[in-house]
Amino acid sequence: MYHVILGAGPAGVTAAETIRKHAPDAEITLIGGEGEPPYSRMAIPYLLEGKIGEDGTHLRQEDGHYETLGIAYRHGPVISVDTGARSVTCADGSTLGFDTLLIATGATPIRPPIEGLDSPGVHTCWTLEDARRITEHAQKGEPVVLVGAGFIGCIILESLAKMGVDLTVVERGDRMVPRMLDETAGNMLRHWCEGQDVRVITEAEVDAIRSGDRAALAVHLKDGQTLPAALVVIATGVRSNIGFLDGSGIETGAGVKVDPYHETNVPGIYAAGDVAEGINLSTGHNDMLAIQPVAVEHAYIAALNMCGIATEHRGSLNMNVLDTLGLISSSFGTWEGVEGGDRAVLTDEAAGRYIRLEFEGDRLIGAQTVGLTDHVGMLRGLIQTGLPLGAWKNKLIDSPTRIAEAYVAVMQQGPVSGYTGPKVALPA
Amino acid sequence: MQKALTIDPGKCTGCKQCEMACSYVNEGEFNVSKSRIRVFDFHEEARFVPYTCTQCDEAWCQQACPVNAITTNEMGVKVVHDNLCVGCKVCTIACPFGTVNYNASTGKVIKCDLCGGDPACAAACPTDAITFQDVEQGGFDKMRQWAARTTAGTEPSGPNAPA
Amino acid sequence: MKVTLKLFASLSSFLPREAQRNKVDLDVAEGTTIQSLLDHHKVPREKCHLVLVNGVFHAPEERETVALKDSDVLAVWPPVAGG
Amino acid sequence: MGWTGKILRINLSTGTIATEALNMDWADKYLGQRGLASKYLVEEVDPRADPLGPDNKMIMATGPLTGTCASTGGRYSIITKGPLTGAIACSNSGGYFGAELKFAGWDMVIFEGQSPKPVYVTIFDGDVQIRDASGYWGKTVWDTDKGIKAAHQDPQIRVAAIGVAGENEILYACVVNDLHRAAGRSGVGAVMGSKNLKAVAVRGTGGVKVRDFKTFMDATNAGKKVLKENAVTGEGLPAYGTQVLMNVINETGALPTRNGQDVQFESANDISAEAMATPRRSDGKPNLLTNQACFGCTIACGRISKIDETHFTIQNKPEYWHASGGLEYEAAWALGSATGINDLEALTYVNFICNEQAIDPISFGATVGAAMELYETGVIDDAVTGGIKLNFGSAEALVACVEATGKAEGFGKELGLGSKRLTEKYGKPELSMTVKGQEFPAYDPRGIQGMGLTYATSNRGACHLRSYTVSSEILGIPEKTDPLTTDGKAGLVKAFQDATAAVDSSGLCVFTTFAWTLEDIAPQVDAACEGNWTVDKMLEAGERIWNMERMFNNNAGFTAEDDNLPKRLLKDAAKTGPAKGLVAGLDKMLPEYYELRGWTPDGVPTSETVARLAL
Repeated sequence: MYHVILGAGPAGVTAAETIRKHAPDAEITLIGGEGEPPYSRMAIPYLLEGKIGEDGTHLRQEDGHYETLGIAYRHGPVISVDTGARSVTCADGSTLGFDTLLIATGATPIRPPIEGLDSPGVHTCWTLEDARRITEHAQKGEPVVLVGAGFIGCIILESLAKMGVDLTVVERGDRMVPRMLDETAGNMLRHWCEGQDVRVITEAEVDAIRSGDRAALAVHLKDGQTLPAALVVIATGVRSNIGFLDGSGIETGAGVKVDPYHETNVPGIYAAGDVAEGINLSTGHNDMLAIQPVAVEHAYIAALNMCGIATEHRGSLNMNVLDTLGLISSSFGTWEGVEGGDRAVLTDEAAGRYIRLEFEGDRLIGAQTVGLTDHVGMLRGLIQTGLPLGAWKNKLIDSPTRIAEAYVAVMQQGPVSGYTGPKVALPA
Repeated sequence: MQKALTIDPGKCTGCKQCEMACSYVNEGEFNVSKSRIRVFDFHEEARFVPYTCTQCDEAWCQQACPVNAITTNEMGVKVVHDNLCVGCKVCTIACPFGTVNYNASTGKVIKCDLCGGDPACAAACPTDAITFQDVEQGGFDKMRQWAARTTAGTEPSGPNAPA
Repeated sequence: MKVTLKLFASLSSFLPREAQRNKVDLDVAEGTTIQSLLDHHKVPREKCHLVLVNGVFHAPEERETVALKDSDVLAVWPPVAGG
Repeated sequence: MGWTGKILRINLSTGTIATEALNMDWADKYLGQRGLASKYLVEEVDPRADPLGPDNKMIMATGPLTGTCASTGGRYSIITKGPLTGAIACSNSGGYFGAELKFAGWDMVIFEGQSPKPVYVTIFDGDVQIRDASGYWGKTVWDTDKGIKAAHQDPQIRVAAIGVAGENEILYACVVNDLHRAAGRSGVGAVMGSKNLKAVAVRGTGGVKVRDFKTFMDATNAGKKVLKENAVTGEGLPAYGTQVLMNVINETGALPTRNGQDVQFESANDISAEAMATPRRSDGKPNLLTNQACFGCTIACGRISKIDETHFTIQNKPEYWHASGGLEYEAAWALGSATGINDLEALTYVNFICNEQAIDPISFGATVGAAMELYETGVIDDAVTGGIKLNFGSAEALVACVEATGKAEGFGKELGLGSKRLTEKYGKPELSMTVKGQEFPAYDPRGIQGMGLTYATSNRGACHLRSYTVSSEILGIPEKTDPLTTDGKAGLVKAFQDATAAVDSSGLCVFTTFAWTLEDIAPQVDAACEGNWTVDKMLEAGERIWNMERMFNNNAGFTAEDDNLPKRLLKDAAKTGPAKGLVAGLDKMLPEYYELRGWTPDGVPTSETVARLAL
């Protein structure tokens, strides 16, 4: 079998490795789009702040990792797919045939319709190349405007702040990370940032970026404000890389449409990661969940099916974790809750703590936290397993901080109760 | 032959010697708040439950790490490499067992690494509630079943699913 | 003659079936010593830590020689303590 | 190292919180916990101060081994001038509170003055605050514990609190931490109540370091091995707990029964460890569910019990249909044998209430025993008891008493005086089984002669934990002595007193000494902290501590006349058992004891003794 994988991000690499594990003799080619070794976009913020070098962003660290596994790695990008001939064509004109194909081409930043977006000093923050340019421009003390305070924006915010620039964030929504956190938590983040001299402007849109007098650039907002900027970073969301599939016959929406086996409408062609509309566990519907753990899950499922091991995906959980200048927040699943569900809330802004749990019946369906770092993955465990909480639900409504106890209790053999017997045998 | 931690809550007395041994080995002091193993106390049910990483076969934390900072060693143990960990915390939310925690004082994540093959918690446990056993022995299967339960809702979607 | 045997804590499993609440009344031959009675009931010697006859302690070296008398109460414990 | 080197001083009158360095010169002489905190108390509190007045202080103190991995290294003590006795008081407790205080970064906390209104104190690492407790005043320990954890949204907070009994200055109110571990004796909870201090809540996330980790790990591992291999600490205590003594002491003829009228209780086996482990007729389940360890303890003698849900005490109270701290020997004796009650489930319920309301079950049960004798002899009647039929053997009466005492209502207030004041009030002081105003515990000195001298000379009033000669006289640890003779007991008592004072100052539990000697303990202490702690130095510190406590009491007005026992024990011979015909031979032991101590015949340390111990 010849397996071709388009995209060398986490999904592509995981798929290649998984295929190798289950199909020792298969031929595997992994095609990257950027002329870099397979790397992780998630590591870019840490590259910017100097925590790691470019090597540190690489998805696999061992020398010759792909060669050792017999995975051919080559550069693309692929510009078209011929489903009839079962081949792909790369930008250099070369073509490759395949038995199975995985589309894991990820996403690219959305470029909002703003005048002056192509000016020098305006960058997205998505690729290693972007990171190199930002590092050039982001000088200590210089004014920097970050457009977008979504999840990715907030991660970049952390690095820019650590780089010591004079930072202003402009967000269209009414709070920071509106798609990840509610108003209370979003505003906690905002106050926290403001306390650390990061200016946060919400409910604001950029009208134009022109050359400025106080700095190289001036960012004009629709409300009339003007912000000086030596550098403007755009982080207003991403969209799937599906353009090259136009006319291929592979069905797409916002992303590539897949069935529960992560196969597209074309047999033998699969999709995974940010480019694929996989099943959202919380809704049961297909959805774009552009996060690394989901990309890896997709890839795993797709790869098994590509090897002929029929494996159905029951859904991925949307979740995020964010460190905003030391204030750590996370959200899971249906964090906004559902009608008729119950809620447990703890708000202690002074202590930088917030926990909001959402229940449907006596099952946890969503959660948000600020300031919680111990055992936080248990929230995923409870939501994903859907185990009934029983009496623990009300205990959590009283004290949401008892989440770890609740988890251990319900994960044990049934409810934790009853006679366990002395540690040393007693005569009857 | 691989060995694994086997936990029998029925034998635990809640003494916290495991937490102290763990923090001593890993942090150089007695500090139960930084232990990788934690004993949960269900007072009204007269039950104590030691809890730590089960070293999943194909671990969620490892798969979620964007920089390959968590690897599996020859004993099947998932080890965090501090030199590679950037502190992104994705593993902390990815692990459905909640056994990877962020340590703000180092900016890295911490998890049980079986102390390099000689787990201090098991050595310190006075009642054999925590033992380090060959994987063939029964306790390990029980642990695995317990672990599998966490993936029940998504089986076999996760990397932890039986292949 | 009649004596009472009381075995407590983990030793209670060595009491004959008819015993109730750690205690049994026995008919024994004159001259039965502490040790011979305990041996008869297979109470392990090393577990017989606290050996009282009518509440009075008998050291290990006396147990072979001290004969029980009619209506004596022999009570035995393994190593235990409290506070 | 071992110590954090920092203490907290909280003045509740002024609301000020100060931190200061631990006095390391004193630590070198008094080690920690009982010894060191007593030194602070002796230096800072007038021995004639009113125990319940603003001039008394209450110190919560840890030892150098508290919060380390030494087995049982989780103890703390409360040191104050005790209201039940007027003597120096030191009550030691386990659970997790002490270690948490150390993890928060503090060796001890000194509470001074009196708050004008109810408060509780939170110690969250370095963040220390005095907070309004009006919402907790009137609540039980259990509700307060739950409330504070919820209010601060941290289930890992450890709480030490008083109940209504302490608020109302019931003289034997105790302080309960971790729901069922108590700084139990001498009324330290009344002192806390007098300060309007409802609770102390602690959360610590720091670490504890020791002087030499490698040596320390070797020494503590060696110690744990000894505990594990010893049949008492390795098997007996975890399986049966202290309650195994019920039948032992009864057979020995030293089980004080019905206010000390008898030395054997015909129903002892009904309330024993063996009974706790036997499935009940009613529901087929045993009273005992499991054993529990305190922080760091590799013995785990604690009992966790669940009461039969159909029992009359809780059949309509589902809030008690769960497990909690079960009967220890002293509680089972005081609530059962001293009152002639054989209902194990009722005793467990009363023990729950004692924990929930923070009442010392020893003093409470013994006081009820005295009140029962007053009632049966017609000295008091239903008009006094508020209708409680206070007959020996009545579980219903005991339950009514504990509920009234916990709430400090009606006859409960009189019971709260303790047996000395209660019997004096009704003109029968000879019916009080107390020394220096404190009820004696579960060993009758007529059957265990050394305990007579122990009670008489204990610096905190009658107490078994100041020199547990039962260990030698009954259990043969470290070697068997004859319980019926007074010969050699003066030396035995002195040796136990000094060694125990040292152990109580280390952060360890005295129960380790069923297996450990100071030869096992000194290396652990020495590796933990500065001071070159040898066996000799520990014994010297123990003797110094004992004499310091004695001098405080002498200055408080105690004299040799107070080193006495109730007349009943001195005049009325035991009726049954091996001690039949015997009385407590205190007069034969006391002069020898004074001499061995280096005290005058009036019980005052001589100037040579004071100089020798550098007091």
